[in-house]
Amino acid sequence: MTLTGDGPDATASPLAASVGLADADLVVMYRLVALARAVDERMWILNRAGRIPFVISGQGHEGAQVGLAWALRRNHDWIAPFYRSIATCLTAGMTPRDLMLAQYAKASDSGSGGRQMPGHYGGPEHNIVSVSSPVATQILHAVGIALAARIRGTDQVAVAIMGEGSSNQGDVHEALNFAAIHRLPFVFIVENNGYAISVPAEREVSVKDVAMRASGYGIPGVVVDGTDVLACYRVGREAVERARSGGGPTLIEAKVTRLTAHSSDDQQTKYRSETDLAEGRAHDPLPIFRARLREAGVLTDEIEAALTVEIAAVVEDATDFAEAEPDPDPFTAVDWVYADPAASEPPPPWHPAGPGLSGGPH
Amino acid sequence: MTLTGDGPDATASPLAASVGLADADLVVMYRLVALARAVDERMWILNRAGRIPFVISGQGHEGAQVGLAWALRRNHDWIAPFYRSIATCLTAGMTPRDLMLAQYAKASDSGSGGRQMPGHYGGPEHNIVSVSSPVATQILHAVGIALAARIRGTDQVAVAIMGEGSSNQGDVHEALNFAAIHRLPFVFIVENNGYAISVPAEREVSVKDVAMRASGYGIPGVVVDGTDVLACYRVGREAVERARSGGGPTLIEAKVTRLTAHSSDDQQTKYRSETDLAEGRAHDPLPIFRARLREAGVLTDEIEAALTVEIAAVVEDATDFAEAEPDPDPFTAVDWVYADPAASEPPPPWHPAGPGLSGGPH
Amino acid sequence: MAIRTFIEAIRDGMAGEMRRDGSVIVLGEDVGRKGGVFLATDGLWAEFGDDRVIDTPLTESMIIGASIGAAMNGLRPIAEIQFADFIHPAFNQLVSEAARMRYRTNGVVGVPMVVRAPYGGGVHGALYHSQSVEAFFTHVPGLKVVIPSTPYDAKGLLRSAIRDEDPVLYFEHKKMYRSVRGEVPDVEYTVPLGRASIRRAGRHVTLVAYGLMVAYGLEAAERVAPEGVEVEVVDLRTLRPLDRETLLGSVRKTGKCLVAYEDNRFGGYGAEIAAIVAEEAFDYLDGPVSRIAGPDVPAMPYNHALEDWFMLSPAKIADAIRKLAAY
Amino acid sequence: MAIRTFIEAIRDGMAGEMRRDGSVIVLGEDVGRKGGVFLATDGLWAEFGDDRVIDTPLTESMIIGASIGAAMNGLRPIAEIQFADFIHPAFNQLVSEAARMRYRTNGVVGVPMVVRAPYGGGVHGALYHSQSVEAFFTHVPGLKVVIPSTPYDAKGLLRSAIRDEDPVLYFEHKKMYRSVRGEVPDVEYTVPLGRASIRRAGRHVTLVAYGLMVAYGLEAAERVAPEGVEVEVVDLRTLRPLDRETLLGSVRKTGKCLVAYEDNRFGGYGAEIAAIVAEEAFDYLDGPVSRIAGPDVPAMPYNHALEDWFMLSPAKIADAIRKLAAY
Ligand SMILES: Cc1ncc(C[n+]2csc(CCOP(=O)(O)OP(=O)(O)O)c2C)c(N)n1
Ligand SMILES: Cc1ncc(C[n+]2csc(CCOP(=O)(O)OP(=O)(O)O)c2C)c(N)n1
Ligand SMILES: [Mg+2]
Ligand SMILES: [Mg+2]
Repeated sequence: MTLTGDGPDATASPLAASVGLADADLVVMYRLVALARAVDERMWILNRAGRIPFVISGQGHEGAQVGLAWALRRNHDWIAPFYRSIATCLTAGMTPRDLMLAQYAKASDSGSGGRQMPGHYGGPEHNIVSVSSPVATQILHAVGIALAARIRGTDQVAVAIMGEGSSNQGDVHEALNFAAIHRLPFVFIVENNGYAISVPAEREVSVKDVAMRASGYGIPGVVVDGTDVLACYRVGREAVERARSGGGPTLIEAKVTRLTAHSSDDQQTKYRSETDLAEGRAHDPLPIFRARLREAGVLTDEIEAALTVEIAAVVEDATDFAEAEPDPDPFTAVDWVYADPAASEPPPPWHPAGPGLSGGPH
Repeated sequence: MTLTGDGPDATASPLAASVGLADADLVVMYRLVALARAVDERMWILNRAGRIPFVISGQGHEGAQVGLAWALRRNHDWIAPFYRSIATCLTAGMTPRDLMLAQYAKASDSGSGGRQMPGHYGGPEHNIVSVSSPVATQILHAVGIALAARIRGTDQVAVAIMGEGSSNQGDVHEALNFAAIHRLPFVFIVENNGYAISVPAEREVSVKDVAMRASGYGIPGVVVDGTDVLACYRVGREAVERARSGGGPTLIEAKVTRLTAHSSDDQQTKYRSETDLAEGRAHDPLPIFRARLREAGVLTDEIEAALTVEIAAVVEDATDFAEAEPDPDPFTAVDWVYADPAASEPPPPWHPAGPGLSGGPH
Repeated sequence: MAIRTFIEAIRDGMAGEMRRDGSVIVLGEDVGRKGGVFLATDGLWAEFGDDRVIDTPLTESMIIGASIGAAMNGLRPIAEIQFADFIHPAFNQLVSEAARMRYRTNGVVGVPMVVRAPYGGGVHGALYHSQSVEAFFTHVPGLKVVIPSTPYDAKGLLRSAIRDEDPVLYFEHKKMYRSVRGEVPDVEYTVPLGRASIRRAGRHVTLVAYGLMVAYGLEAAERVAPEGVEVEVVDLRTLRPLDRETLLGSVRKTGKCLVAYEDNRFGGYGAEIAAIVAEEAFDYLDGPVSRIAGPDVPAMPYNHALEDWFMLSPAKIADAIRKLAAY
Repeated sequence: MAIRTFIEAIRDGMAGEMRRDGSVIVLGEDVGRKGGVFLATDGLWAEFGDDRVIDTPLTESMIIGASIGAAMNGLRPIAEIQFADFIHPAFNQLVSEAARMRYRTNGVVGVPMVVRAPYGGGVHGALYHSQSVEAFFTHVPGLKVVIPSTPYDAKGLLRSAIRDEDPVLYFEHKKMYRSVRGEVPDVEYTVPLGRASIRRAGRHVTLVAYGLMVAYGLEAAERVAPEGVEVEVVDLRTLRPLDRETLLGSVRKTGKCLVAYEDNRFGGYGAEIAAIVAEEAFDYLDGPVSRIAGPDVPAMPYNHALEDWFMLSPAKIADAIRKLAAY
């Protein structure tokens, strides 16, 4: 996903050069982190204002998400993300408008047409697999995608992403075993934020690092600091290259922090101490990445000012746009049970029986 | 389960002493291996003779089974075995008659009253959990048993046993994670015979040793040679002691060989080479254990002769006994859907409606 | 008598049984310090401690499988599945193991355990937090299935379920947790499994329902009453074992039967009720056994317009009653 | 026209589609070198190689989950579940994922895949190798369910299932694999999904069946024919989508309907058929919609005496026909 090339974009500070990128890449990456945060914060405001009934957030995860996703080939490689993957989805090509349409569940939401809950993104045109709620199922989809990529020779890599709590599900074991046996072009990313809702890591994962489980499958396991965006990129790139070149899967664990409650339905002060929360805030990737880029001279006052304005405008635009879009027509709810509308059962009695309205797309 | 005590039974050769047992223990252990084999061979004969429609066998696994189970407290600790656990069940207290009743599925089969398929043993009075067919489910039962033991303070250890193929099921991941978090008194035994029916280990387990997976849960993982009965005992004892004393679970992988086809429905020559089969036969635990005990002077011509006669008689007795027992009354098939017969649905029309015959135990 | 919400009654039922019987434990995701995502177990961890209120990892098959084992070794686990939609990873443990343990041991080994799970829609839960899953389990001999419709029953049925010797799935409509209140005695009482309750007597149409649909059905009955249609509302309460007598007795009286359920219509639990009535009350029927149920789309969509379309309502049920009454 | 066994027809169907379409793959336990425990895939590995015939680890959720992923990325997987009883670990992937992918993406992403599994009893398979599991899946919108009853249909329906754009569960009664033979054209043909077939015409009673029960039903029809009872046997072939027209057309003609299924009666697939008939053919009914089905015990016990008790038979079905005909 690198922008590196000829021309002015190719300028590379020592920091950028250390990971083989140009300064311009770093600015785009920073923008993605900041943009994801801004979209996310707006979601909470909209929730509090009663505009959207539910928010689930990526705040604290964005650095890892941008760094890791930067290693992928956009619209070519596959991503099976989870409900915190806002920055991942933006990096992979979704726009704030896409995200806000999903948040508002409007008819033009390209992921699900307003059928899915907020946070359940999907971007078919970017090879982003539609998120479902039962956790961890997506790892098997990604493995199957990788299998098809290998059989069909498409040179694609498939990535699955989830939290550390979800990584204890049986599907993860079955997926890693199969992917490792067949050395599939697959990368498993665990964003470890130390909690599964209220349950702290020591009560939900039996080891300190989920990455310790990799060796049990005969694949490399790497722990990376999720506040270090460039370290995430480096680790992601290695894994993606290994996958693409036939070296098999990698398990990457990014240590991140959950800056918000689990979701808008949760009250995290009930189970997290003030110290714990403060510790979390100290690991906010946004200010850390920002400081790093400023230190390296990549981020200047000028660039920052421009980004701030641009991001505010983009978020505003996305919100206004999504807000103004129409809700889905309720009678479209019968559509797409099957590809063939005739395969559907008859609609319920309260459904109009006009042409195109019973049991199929219209 | 040791017999060690005062009197003549306490005599210990250097071999026996090396594992803290008496010679008499070793003879009993040898008898169990040989008895399991003899019962097993009889099962195949009965199958070929058309007396029992199905056999699934423990041949090649018996050494590991006896050695490992010898470390348990009989009728106190719990075992959740699998369909090859003939020697395990004998060691834990079941008799050849019990096994043959199960094989013939007779009414007096104490495990299931003839309801279960051959090989699906159960011995409630010995804390042997009834075997079901879907593999690996029993690991969670054993973990739950261990949890109850810990909460109730019963000082019991729970063991789950399965093949290496089954160890890839999701339930195994979830079980080990939970058992490790709570340091439950639990031991997981994998009898690795290199095949899941026709699929060789390298296509079904992504690592050479299943024991390599233990570290991913923060528990010890041990590989032991399943032909070395006393090594199995030593490893089992350590794990059981660790479990009982609060040290948490252990994963033990015993390398064994499958001397027969997967079951009487399988033809293993279709997928195993003659070399592979010969290699398997070279790892038969029975002659290996026998030679070891003879070398150590524990097994003498006299003892062997006596055992041969006794075992032949016991197998004969078990077969005759089971063969002569009655089949279950078909109308008992409605019993025990629930503890309360009134909770059952009405029986089908072909079921007699007399008292005691509709929907409940009689 | 105190007025309690539906969820308070459930919580009281658990707490009461835990006080009465030291072998009762609670386990599930977030059931401890947080008290459950709906707060059904709020306060239990503080009262009963780590050993009896266990925050599990996010692994449903483990929650059910370990409960089976614990039940075999002397405990009476109450397993919470955070949302009924997430019971599916535990399907094998429930269907192959919990349901068959007594049968496969010829009566010797039982599995006394309760699985609680919030089900149902109309709460902006979307495709994966709205599902009705009862039909998957009412089909399985060896399992019992309870769905209460009042706080009184919620507590009394839960206590019976906990004391039962067999696995009981206990589904709670999440929309009722705080919106439904009712009188709940402070004394210890139980409501037996396997007995339906006639919530409203009527001569013209029998409406069979459970869970939230009982309230909707009663409201629908109110709506059609001024039109001269007298509806008898049968609240099944226990879906398995089914109280055939009450069901058939009512239909034999009214001659008309409408089954209302929120789940997808095709192959839903109401199909069995309709089939039983059609076969066993045939001679009494003055109209077709009818069903009003959730549409046959894979799950409840999120957007409120779509969700409203999916959900049954008193108005939709009233329409179905009118149609049947007019037959 | 060649005479083929049921299992040969299935094998031919797979091989034919694999030759026609390079995106069709087969995966499952022992499907490769061994050719499957029933030999349904025998020879495929030799012809199509490691990439297209994959021996998987013993992990059903993975088999289904990876098939979903592979289907999303351009393949058409045929997943074999070794016994239908072992599909339960994959329940979540089937119900939450395969069935809902198209719906949750508003039509954009489909999952064209087939899940084959041997089901049914009467083969000494005991509690865990005899199960009928169709009711769990026919209830799930988004899934299609096929159960063939003849070699001709087995091949033709399988080809249609493989070409279908949505997930199709294809259940094969294992007792029929070698005992049933029939004519199967060598030319390429398909049998469309969603169309029932009238296997025998009759005026007095409609017998609705699928899978092995079609053969038993035809035999039962033979038995009662000399008594003057003319039975019309409707073979559903596809359980979902259901061919309502053929079903209701027959019942409207005969006025009597008996549904036969091997699965446990309570909440089985036949309940839905009975409910539909009871509601939609009410005015035509001359007798109660009746069901003859497996007993409501958790599973088929092993001992032959118990198994015989459990299994339906032509004689048991004939008795049920007589009872209904005499109504
Ligand atoms: C199978 C399943 N069980 C339960 C839930 C409810 N649930 C949603 S998110 C979550 C916690 C996830 O924790 P983790 O995987 O660590 O991700 P995080 O939310 O911390 O990023 C739970 C229990 C679910 N979505 N799916
Ligand atoms: C869930 C499930 N899937 C498939 C099967 C069919 N099956 C029975 S045994 C077996 C192979 C088991 O291999 P392994 O665990 O290595 O044990 P082994 O038989 O080699 O001792 C299979 C696939 C089953 N019993 N359960
Ligand atoms: Mg987490
Ligand atoms: Mg093996």
